[in-house]
Amino acid sequence: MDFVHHYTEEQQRFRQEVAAWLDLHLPEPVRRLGELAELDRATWVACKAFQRLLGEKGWLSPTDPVEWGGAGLTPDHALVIREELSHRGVGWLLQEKASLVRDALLRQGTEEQKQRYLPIMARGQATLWHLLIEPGVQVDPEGLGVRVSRDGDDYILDGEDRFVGQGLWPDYLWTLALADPEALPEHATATFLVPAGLEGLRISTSQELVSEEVHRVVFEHVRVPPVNLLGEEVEGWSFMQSMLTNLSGVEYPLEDNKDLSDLLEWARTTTRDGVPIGQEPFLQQLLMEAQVKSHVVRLFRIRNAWMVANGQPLTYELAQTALLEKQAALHLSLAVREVMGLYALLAPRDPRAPANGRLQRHQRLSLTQQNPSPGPEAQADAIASVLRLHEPSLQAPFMIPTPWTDATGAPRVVIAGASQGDDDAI
Amino acid sequence: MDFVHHYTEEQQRFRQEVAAWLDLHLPEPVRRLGELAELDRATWVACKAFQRLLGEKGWLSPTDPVEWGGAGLTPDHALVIREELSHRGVGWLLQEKASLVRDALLRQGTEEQKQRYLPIMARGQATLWHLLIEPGVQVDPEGLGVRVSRDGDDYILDGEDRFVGQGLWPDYLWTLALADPEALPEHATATFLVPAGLEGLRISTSQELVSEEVHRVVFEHVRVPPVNLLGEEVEGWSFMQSMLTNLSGVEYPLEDNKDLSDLLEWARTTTRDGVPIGQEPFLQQLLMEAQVKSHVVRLFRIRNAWMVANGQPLTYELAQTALLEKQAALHLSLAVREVMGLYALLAPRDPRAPANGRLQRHQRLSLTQQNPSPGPEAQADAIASVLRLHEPSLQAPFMIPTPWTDATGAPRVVIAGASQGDDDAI
Amino acid sequence: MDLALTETQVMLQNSAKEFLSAELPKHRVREIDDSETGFDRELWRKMCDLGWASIVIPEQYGGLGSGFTDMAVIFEQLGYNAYGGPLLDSAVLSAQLIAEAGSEAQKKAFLPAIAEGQQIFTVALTEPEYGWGADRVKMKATRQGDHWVLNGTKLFIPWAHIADRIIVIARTSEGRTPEDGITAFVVDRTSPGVSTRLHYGWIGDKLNEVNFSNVRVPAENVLGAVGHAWAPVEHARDRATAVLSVYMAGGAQKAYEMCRDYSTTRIAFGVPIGTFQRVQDFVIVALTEADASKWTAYEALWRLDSGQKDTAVGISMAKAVASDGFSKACDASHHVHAGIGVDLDFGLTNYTVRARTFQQYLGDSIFHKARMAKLMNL
Amino acid sequence: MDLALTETQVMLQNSAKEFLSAELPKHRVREIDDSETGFDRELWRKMCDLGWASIVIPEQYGGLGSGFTDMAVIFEQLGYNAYGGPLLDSAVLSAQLIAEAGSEAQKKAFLPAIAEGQQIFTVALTEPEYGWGADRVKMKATRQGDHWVLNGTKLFIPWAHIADRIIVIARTSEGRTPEDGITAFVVDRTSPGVSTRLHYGWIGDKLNEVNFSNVRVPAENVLGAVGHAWAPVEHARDRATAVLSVYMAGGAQKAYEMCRDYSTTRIAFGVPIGTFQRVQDFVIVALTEADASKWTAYEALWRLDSGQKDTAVGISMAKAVASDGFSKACDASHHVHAGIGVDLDFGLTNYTVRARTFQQYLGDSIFHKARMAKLMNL
Repeated sequence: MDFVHHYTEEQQRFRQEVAAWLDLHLPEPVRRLGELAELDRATWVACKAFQRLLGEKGWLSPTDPVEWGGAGLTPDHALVIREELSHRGVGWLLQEKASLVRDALLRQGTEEQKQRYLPIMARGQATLWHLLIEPGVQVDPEGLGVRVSRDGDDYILDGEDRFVGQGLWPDYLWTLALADPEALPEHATATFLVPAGLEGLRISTSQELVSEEVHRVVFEHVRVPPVNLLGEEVEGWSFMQSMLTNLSGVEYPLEDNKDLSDLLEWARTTTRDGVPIGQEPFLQQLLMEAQVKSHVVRLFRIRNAWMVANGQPLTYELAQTALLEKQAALHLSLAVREVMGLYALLAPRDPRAPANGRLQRHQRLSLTQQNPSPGPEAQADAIASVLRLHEPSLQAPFMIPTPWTDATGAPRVVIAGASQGDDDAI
Repeated sequence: MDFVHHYTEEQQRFRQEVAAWLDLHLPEPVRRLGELAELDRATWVACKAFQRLLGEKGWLSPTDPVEWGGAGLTPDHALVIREELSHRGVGWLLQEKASLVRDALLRQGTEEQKQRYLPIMARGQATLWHLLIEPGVQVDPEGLGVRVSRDGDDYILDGEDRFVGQGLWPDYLWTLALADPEALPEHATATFLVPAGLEGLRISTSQELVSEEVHRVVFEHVRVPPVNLLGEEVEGWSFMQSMLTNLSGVEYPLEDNKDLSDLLEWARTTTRDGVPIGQEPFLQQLLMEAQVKSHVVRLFRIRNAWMVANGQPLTYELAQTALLEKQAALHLSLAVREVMGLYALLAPRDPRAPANGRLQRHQRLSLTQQNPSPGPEAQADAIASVLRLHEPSLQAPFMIPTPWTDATGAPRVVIAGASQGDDDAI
Repeated sequence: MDLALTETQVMLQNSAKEFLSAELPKHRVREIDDSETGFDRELWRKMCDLGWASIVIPEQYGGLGSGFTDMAVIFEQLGYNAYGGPLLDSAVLSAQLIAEAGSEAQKKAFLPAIAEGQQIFTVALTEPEYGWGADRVKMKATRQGDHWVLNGTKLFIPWAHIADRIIVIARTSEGRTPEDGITAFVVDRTSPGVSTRLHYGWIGDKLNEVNFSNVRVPAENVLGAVGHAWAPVEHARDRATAVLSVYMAGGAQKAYEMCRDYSTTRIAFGVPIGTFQRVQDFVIVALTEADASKWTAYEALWRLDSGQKDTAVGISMAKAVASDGFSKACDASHHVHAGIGVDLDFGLTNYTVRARTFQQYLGDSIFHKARMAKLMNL
Repeated sequence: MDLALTETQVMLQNSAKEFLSAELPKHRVREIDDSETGFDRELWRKMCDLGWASIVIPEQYGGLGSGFTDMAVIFEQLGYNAYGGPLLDSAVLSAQLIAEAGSEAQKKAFLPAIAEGQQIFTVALTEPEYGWGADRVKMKATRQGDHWVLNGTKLFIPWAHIADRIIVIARTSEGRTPEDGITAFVVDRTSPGVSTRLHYGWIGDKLNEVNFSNVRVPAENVLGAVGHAWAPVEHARDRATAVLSVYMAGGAQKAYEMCRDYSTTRIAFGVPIGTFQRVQDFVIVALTEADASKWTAYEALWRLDSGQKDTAVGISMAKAVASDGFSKACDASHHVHAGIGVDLDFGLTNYTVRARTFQQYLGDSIFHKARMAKLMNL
């Protein structure tokens, strides 16, 4: 066994190249950006400009073919890029969630769509927000906020839902829209890549506990031309599944848990009557429990990435990791309060705030990171389903199944009144 | 508010009378009995003899009318008797679970059955074991081990199930028996009070983690005369519900948690380098958490008993208390191990065993006390059901419902092919 | 044995319910929280007109001289509505400290004003070396003629920015134990050298950093005997802690009710989400934490009001339960509510932020469990 | 990055699986556990014939000189089958202590015998003032001419009743730190003055009280330098702890598999109980505890075998995870199994009793977390 990644000399040279380039090009305001919540327009403009620079190098999609805007590099090179950006606190600029949409487009988009979207996405010319859906979690179609109807050749979108993405305003919104609420759940859901400049789109200002990356978007009779439909009209679920079961995002974890290391450092350096708080036996146990949980999450992620890299089929692993991560976040949130007392709640603006108020942000983030769709611990559902606890006969490993994939992981698509795909599998 | 019980002067005099009587009559071997597992035949004979003495005073069923063998006393007097026996560590001699059967008989038995069973039970002349079923928990009829068929006037019982009761051999077994496994769950279940001397009865010796009060009883073609059927043939569920929803057993809690106070005392008196273990900050927090949980259980029991005593309808309270009690037992079990280390596992026979090995017994008991029927945390089901979390419209408080009671708490009985009782309620 | 509220208590409860449901809908709570001071003087006036500030103040000083259970009945409703303002700090904590340690003249001067809500008091105990024990009081006061001079910093002091007076707990001498040598001073907030600054953060009460720079306090403003303030501080803190625990139980109850109701109305996969056992389990956690907080707190109050032994251990247990329980109930409620629960308009976060804050205020679960252990001779 | 077992390790794993499924069905485990000594010499012989006792012993002393990960692959299967016997204490803990601290003569005398299973060794560390740190070693050894004389009591010593030799950790002088002045002695179990007594209880390993009454030990039986045994003891204990953690992960895995399988086969209310989310949640807990135990343990072993920094912190983390995790996995499995789980014939309790015992053995989660904190400069 070997729990560390070894780089070739060539890759180590590449790392130096990336580091040197970043030292030269990473703009100061982006470098200094602590919390996305503090993003102002000027900084956001600088971020986008820098993303475009990254895109020009092909480093936003390093393993993609050059023809689609990628850099045609190996996964190890991609890892180097991720690491160097992350070390500088700007790993988020890689827009990794948006890359899932890009991959799905690559696999399921029309030639015209690939031509239209892939290069601009790869080159950082398009900021994409996507519908807030958790990987591996069963989605209730009735819970979808956006409805679609047809008007001539165009589609009309109405409704409201929550989207995840960076910045103040996106270039595109990736969304699922329900065509027929009366139909069976799996029916007639379409996927769109909606240009965010269309009339009738409104980003509402409902405030949330941590609002920096989640946005409420209202669609008021938004007219969307057919070219923005991805795949076929009824392939919404299929496209989504293709995204959610995409394993290219399952990569080796990089940074340590920054919140936890902030807390440990605070406990090392803050004293009561000269004794570091971290030496108080009860708090010490709490801190080490947090350390253990964080490390187990890290090991699970290493395991997952290693399995993917070695072509081993994943069954329950991703959902297990996500579930544990959420539980660990809530535990850490409690540990922060118990160790720091009221200091835990101080924001960056407060001169007394420890660790620049990051741990206060964690207090809120640990709650928003819990399952965003109703039905708590939806990951647990996914694990139970893949373990087939309710089905005595089957034990074969397979991709994360939902009602919309069959046991082989292939999407199940059924259209009202017609039969398509493997009907027996339903 | 007032969280203590106040006694009248007359009741305090009665307490002295009970105490004096117990000092005179409680036999030495019974007094010394630490664990029921150590019960030998001689001690068991002494126990039964003492139970008969209690019965002669009417103190086994103090609030029952004198004609049925009771003493016609007030509930406060009954509480005094319970307290005095419990202080002497022999509260279990009151056979309180068996009294539920007696109460059900009183309400649903035929005149002949009352005449036959009530006096001998009240007088301590009959040791009763009953089918292991938890109050407030949904019972799966298919899970019942004993089946009944008809042979002439007699009933034939076959099968195997787990029974709870004291001693080495019972006088009577109270059981449910399923008449027709093919019928709907609620159908055709009968209740019997089976004399344990009948041919074909075998108490099997399967060993359990704590085997002292749970017994596996095998019925091999046991022929039971009709007089041992309680109620009507199909009233099994109804009789059981009548027992399970009987609130006369909901009484004020008496003793403190003996296992916990043993542990606290050990932590006070055991030192490491001269410092009591209970002063180690982490262990101290664990101990106090156990103390808190134990006290909350106690307060919940006080609340429940007070509600019953004041005619307030119980809804979720009993199940909540039982659930918390189980969780507290598992937590205490962990606290015992973390505080005592390997000492926690030493049995009474080991000269190094702390607290006479009682805490080692608690290690095992905390596991056997978890839900004995499949489907963990069945109390949680009962709470969710009574809170009607799945039914948006109803919020009225009512008795613990199961599929076999309606919202008023009245039993629902349906016989295959015939209609009886409130059919609409199903 | 009697777990029922008295007739008076039921009356207080009903009047509080009525008043608060009219005056404090959830959007008002957020408005007040988001306002510059977090304080609504008109609402404060109305609460005081209902007599809420006077309940546990002795009759001879303009109060009702009622028990703490009466006060708690009001606070349970305040907690249920996620707002208390400076009522706890002024009318319970400060008033009890004055009643216990103050001279007759001080009681006459301060208590009626507190009882009527004309003056708002708060207590400044915690410092940069944060903690709730006597050993955490480091700030010095030194005698200069007939004055004392205070220098130092207090952190996390509730409502100091709108308080009329601050009772400052400071060290006037080093004793053999941390409890020795602690003195309480009544300080005008407007005294030269006193400055307050609101803390920024995710805080469910208005807390301040208060700085004292050569603040001169007349000797007659010392509460009780110089160097011996800790015992009355601890008594007053115990009383406030018992009342706060009920407030937190009220908040936990609301967090429970919100998730119970949501679980029966939110439909997913065609059924109310309360159908799912995982959702049920979170609702049950919230319910049980709320009940545990309520009954431990009321038992503690009964001990207090009826002069039982073990009052302090009961109070510490109540706060330990409420500190853990209110937060857990909110966590569970968030689990059930998922995305909607973190929307600030929805209302649940009004409770969560208070659960996080009051988990700490007047001592967290760790502090109170350690105190229980000491009181139980562990 | 490579999480795969080597070919050799896969071979070891397969051979262990095959051997143990043939030799150690659950009723055999109970039979052996319930036997007078809890030791089956024939089984021991077979295990040693497979070379299991020789894996981590250096080649020049009759061992295979393989890595601890190889050993762990066997122990994972032993844990899965709920039986290890004295293999850990003799072939890992004692052998490592001898290899680290022993003289050439001692290594030659003892290690080949251990590697072949001809002699069984155990280490006697813990005492009535129970604990796993150097500060808990109080038993005295005093020098008399060319002998040492041992007096005192050791508690909870595994397999001392059937061991040939006991390595006794005793104090020969008081040093500035608890670690100073500790010495290790190789003592024949049959020496005059040595008596062993099996502990009674719910114990998943055979533990003994060992009494030493004027036991004379020749000076050449001291392992390493007098007064400086603690460092090698700690190193040997670390190695044994890493291997034990994998054993516990194997047990947790079996506890998980039992409840997973039971949940798919036990029917209640007409459906497999695995249909119920509450049952699912317990299965998931068991699975995750088993996985966490496994990966932290294998990472620790990799650190050990590849000479990484932070080996000790990794081992302590692995044991902290396994100590909590094996017990939690068993608890969860009991929840799913309900009544049948506590039937001693069913087999689950074979794991539970070991989870409880090994939770403590070589240090519990609290001990190892405190050690982690120290190693992480907290």
